[in-house]
Formats: sequence, C-alpha cells, structure tokens
Amino acid sequence: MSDKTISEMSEATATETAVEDNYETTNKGDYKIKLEAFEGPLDLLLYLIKKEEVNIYDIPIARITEQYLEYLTLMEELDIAVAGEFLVMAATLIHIKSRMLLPPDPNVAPESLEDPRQELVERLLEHQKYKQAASMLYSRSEVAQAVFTRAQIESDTQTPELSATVFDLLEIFKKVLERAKEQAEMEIARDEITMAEKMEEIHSLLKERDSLSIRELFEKARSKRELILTFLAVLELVKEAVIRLAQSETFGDITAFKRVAETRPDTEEISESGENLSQV
Amino acid sequence: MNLEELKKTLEALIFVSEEPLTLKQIKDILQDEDSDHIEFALKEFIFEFNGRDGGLEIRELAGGYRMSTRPELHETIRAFLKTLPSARLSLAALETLAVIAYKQPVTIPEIMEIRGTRSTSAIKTLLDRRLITAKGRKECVGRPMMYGTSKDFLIQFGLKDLTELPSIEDFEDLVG
Amino acid sequence: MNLEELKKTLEALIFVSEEPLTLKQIKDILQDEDSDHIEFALKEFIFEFNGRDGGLEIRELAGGYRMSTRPELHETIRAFLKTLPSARLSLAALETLAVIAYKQPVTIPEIMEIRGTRSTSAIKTLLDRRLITAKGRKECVGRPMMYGTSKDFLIQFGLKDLTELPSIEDFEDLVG
Repeated sequence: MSDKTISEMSEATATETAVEDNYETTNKGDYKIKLEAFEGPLDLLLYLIKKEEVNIYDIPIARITEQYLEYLTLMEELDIAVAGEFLVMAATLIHIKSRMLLPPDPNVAPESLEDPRQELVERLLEHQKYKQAASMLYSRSEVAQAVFTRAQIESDTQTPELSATVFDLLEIFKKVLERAKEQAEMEIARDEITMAEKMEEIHSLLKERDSLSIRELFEKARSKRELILTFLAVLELVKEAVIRLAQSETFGDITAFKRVAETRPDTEEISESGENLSQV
Repeated sequence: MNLEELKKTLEALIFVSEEPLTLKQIKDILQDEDSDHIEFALKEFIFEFNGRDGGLEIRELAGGYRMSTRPELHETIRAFLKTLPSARLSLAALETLAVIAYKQPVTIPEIMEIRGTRSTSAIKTLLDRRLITAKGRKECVGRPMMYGTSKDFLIQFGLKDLTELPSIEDFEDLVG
Repeated sequence: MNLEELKKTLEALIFVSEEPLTLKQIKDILQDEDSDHIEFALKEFIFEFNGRDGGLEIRELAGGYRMSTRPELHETIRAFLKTLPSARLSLAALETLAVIAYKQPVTIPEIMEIRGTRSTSAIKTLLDRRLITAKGRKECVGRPMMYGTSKDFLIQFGLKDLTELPSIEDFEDLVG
C-alpha cells in the first residue's frame, strides 16, 4: 500500500482518521477532534504503538498501559464520552500488566510459557490487516470511479430490474406503519371537540327529549379523549344543576333528566359526586 | 492534445452524452483546442469508428452526434431486452408487498386498513409478477381471500425462507 | 452467424445492457450459436475492441462484461457531465466493509469483535449504499442476520468477482 494512498485517505476523512502527525499540539480543541477520531480501543493502541515506535510483537505493556490511561483521562477532561469498550480494554491492559509482573512458574518449561500479551497482539495484528484492506478498497474505488458508463438510452426505461432489497421492504413497511399511526392521530385531532361543545350537545339533546341514557352518550364517543370529555361534561352539568342523574337499579343504566322535570319517586338519586358512575 | 488523444476523448464524450453531442458542446469543453483541429479529429474519428463495421456506429442526429447500435442488429437486441426482468415495481406495489410480506397471511381489507388506501391494482401487479399468492380464505364474514408471498418472492429477494426476512428488531440493532 | 457477425452482435449487446452482461446471458440470447464459438468470438471481440486504444474499453466486472470510458479521460468527462464523484465512504465504513468482504457471511457481533468497536452506523451506511446485503441468518442463539457484499460492491470497487480481492494474509507483512 503506497503512502500516498493512505495520506490521501486521511485527507478525505480527516475528522475520522486516527492521525499520524502533529500529536504534540497543545491546542485542546485539536486534541478533542483527534481523540474523537479513534474508532475504538484497538485504534488508539495501534496509534500509541506507532507513536512510541515500539515493536508490536514485544509491547512494553507498562509504558503503553500508562499512556493509554492518560489518553482516557484526557478524553474525560475534554468531555468526550468514553465508550465502554475503551474501559474494557483498560481493564485488559492492567490485567496483562499484572500477569507480566508475576514471577514465571518454575514448574513450566520456559519455552512453553504463554506470553500474557499474545492474545492482544493477535487482535491488534488482525485489526491492522483490516485497516490495510480498507485502504486497498479505497484506492480501488477511486479507480472504479474514474470510468463512466454510457448515458441512458431508450431501452433502459423498459428494462430496469426489481431493484428493491429486503431491507428496502422493511424500511417501506416501517414507513407504512408510521403513516397509519399518524393518520389515526390526525383523525382524532380533526374530531377534537371542546368540553363546552360537549355540554352544549347534551343540553340540546335534552331540549328535544326529556331524558337521555348516559350509556348512549358514551357510545357516541369516537376516541378516548371524547369519552373523557363526555364524562366531564355530564359531571359539570350536574354541578351546574342543569341536569340530574338517576339510576333505576344498582349497575343499571343511568339516565340524565333536565332539572325542571319531575323526579320519579322510585329512582335512587345520585349525588353530584358521580362516584357511582365509575361503575357504568 | 494530439490527434489520437483528441479522437479518444471524442469517442468517450459521445458515449456518455445524454443528448446527441453537438459540435458547439465539444468546442466548449475542449476550449484549449483549435477549432479546426477538433473538426478534423471528429471527422476522422467517425470515419474510423464506423469503418470498423462493428456493432455500434456514430450517427448524426438532431444537429449532434450519437452512438447507437446498428439497425440490422435490432432484432437480437429486442430479444435480449425481453429476457430482462420486467419493469420496476411502483411504490404502491412495493408498499403492498412489504405489508403482505410482514403481515401474511393477510386479506385485502386488512392491507387497506394498514396502507390507508385501496391496494387492488397493486395486488394485481404483484399477482401477475408472481411475487404473492393466494393463501386460502379467512374464516370471517365474507370469507375474504388471504395473501402471502410466493416462492418467486424468496428467489427474487435472495431468501432461503421467510425467517430470513430482516425483522424490525434486527434494524433496531442497527440504529441503536 | 459468422465470426464477424457474432462480434458485432456482442458489441451491441454489451453496449445496450445496463448491468455487466454475463456469458450466460449472452448464451441464452444466442441459443442457436455454438457455445465455444461464442466464447471465442467474445475473446476476440474484446481483444480487438480494447486493442484499438480508443476512448472506450470493455472490462470484466461483477461476473460480466461492461463498456466504459478509459480512466485516463476522467477529468474531461467529469467536467462535461458536471458530476461530482460520489461521496466518499468514511474510514469507519470502509473498515467495516473490509471486514465484511473478507469474513462474509458475517454477523454484527463478529464484526464488532474484529473492529473492537460498535459498527452499527457504518453498517447502516453500507446497506443504504447497497454495498452489502443480507445473507441469511446464522444458526446460533438469537439467529442473528449475516451480511455479505453485493453485486454493487463488485461494480463500485471494479472487481470481477470476490476472488480478485488480494488475500487478507498479504496485508500481514506490512505491519510493524
């Protein structure tokens, strides 16, 4: 991979690229941009290894751990949210460091001793490979973008294939569901009536006839909101002594009467509290 | 630009141009080139390109130059165009297909309920394209026909079976 | 069809096809022609067409053949079409794409493991750009979706097929 390609790449995605240069800057703003640039803990570690010019196969774990933790502190000072994976890596580094400090087990032959850094080094090398591969893909796409295909011709419009993917289907399905929800909300909004209107409605209904079934009133409500409004309007009318409510039997239908009308003697009068209404 | 470079450039420009490419357009792009030089190169390029007797030719059309296939090959080309999958699905059809894929088996009234619009012509398109198929009748008033996706749907979308359809949860992982 | 007619037909078909034209498509259209004869004519046609050193060339791409302009002419053509190169993928998206290209079919947790970080927004970008596609579900707990590269990936990165990608092991020596 040529250096040119990689440097072009950093230019192209400057804010996201783990930087190679000028880390010694003292400007906090610059620091912030660059620290946010680390894609993850592996990126940060690779940067530190490169900066300290240490051998990836023989990482001075104490030094690198110290530097790593310094960067995390710096990130916190700069109010950069430190993602969980950075902390997991910090714990891993500290664990490796402590294992390195332990004296080697005298019962194990020196050549079969496992290096505590082994697993981390493998992950770093693997990660590094994919960074190189990304760089290769980048240069390939640059070349591929330099060639052009013919303009649209007449036959094209007749031939386009079914180009939707399963992910498009899912996106479309989600949009349909959202639209259905919005539509339902809009319908409720359109029907919105005020409590005054509801009271007026009950009032005028009682002008036409002497009594009114409360259940009938509730059944007319087309939304939860209207149901509540109906309930409140009835209570308000009771309070204002415009109507009175009567129930012929417990759990039976409640009827509203105009105040002027005669109370039938055999019905139990319900007080204005409306407590019994909750049983309707 | 030497003559050969100029001819190459003309070939590429005529190829990518949406409309027949006019001499004026060519001169505008190649401002640094001598006008006579361009005209000479263009003549020579067309003479050579058409002289190859290949499948394509440069034709003068509507005051410009266009690359197109030779008329004697049109029968084969028409036959080829017919083998390509037919027209792209409209958004209405795609929406209907999405609802059917995720809600199957589902009836036309149920689809209407979700989409908020009539879907009958979209359903006809999907049936014609064999992307959906009837899945029996629903045991309710009117016993409406239920629809689901077909085997062709799976093939077309590269799915082994319906469980491979990405779910809303799969997607939540992605945005989360 | 004699060889010359066949070559002419191939030129016209490759030109007309919107997507890279595969050998299978060619053989399906030219059913009456001998398969070897077609392959021979195709090779000869490409050799001759590209040998002209004109402004166009035939390239093998995504399992088929496509006619396009020569890369060295890109500046003039871009100036003429007034197009901008499509937005570059971020480094995060490119790295994620690299992992998917080499490890496919691969799940999101597996990608995370290699990159050491969450890659969900990068995956969303790659799906939106149609560079990756669903490749079924992994038969393990939770049956997570698996991802792989698409045909558009091959086209946009100028690849004949996936085997044209350099081996991931080749990058190892560059480290350290």
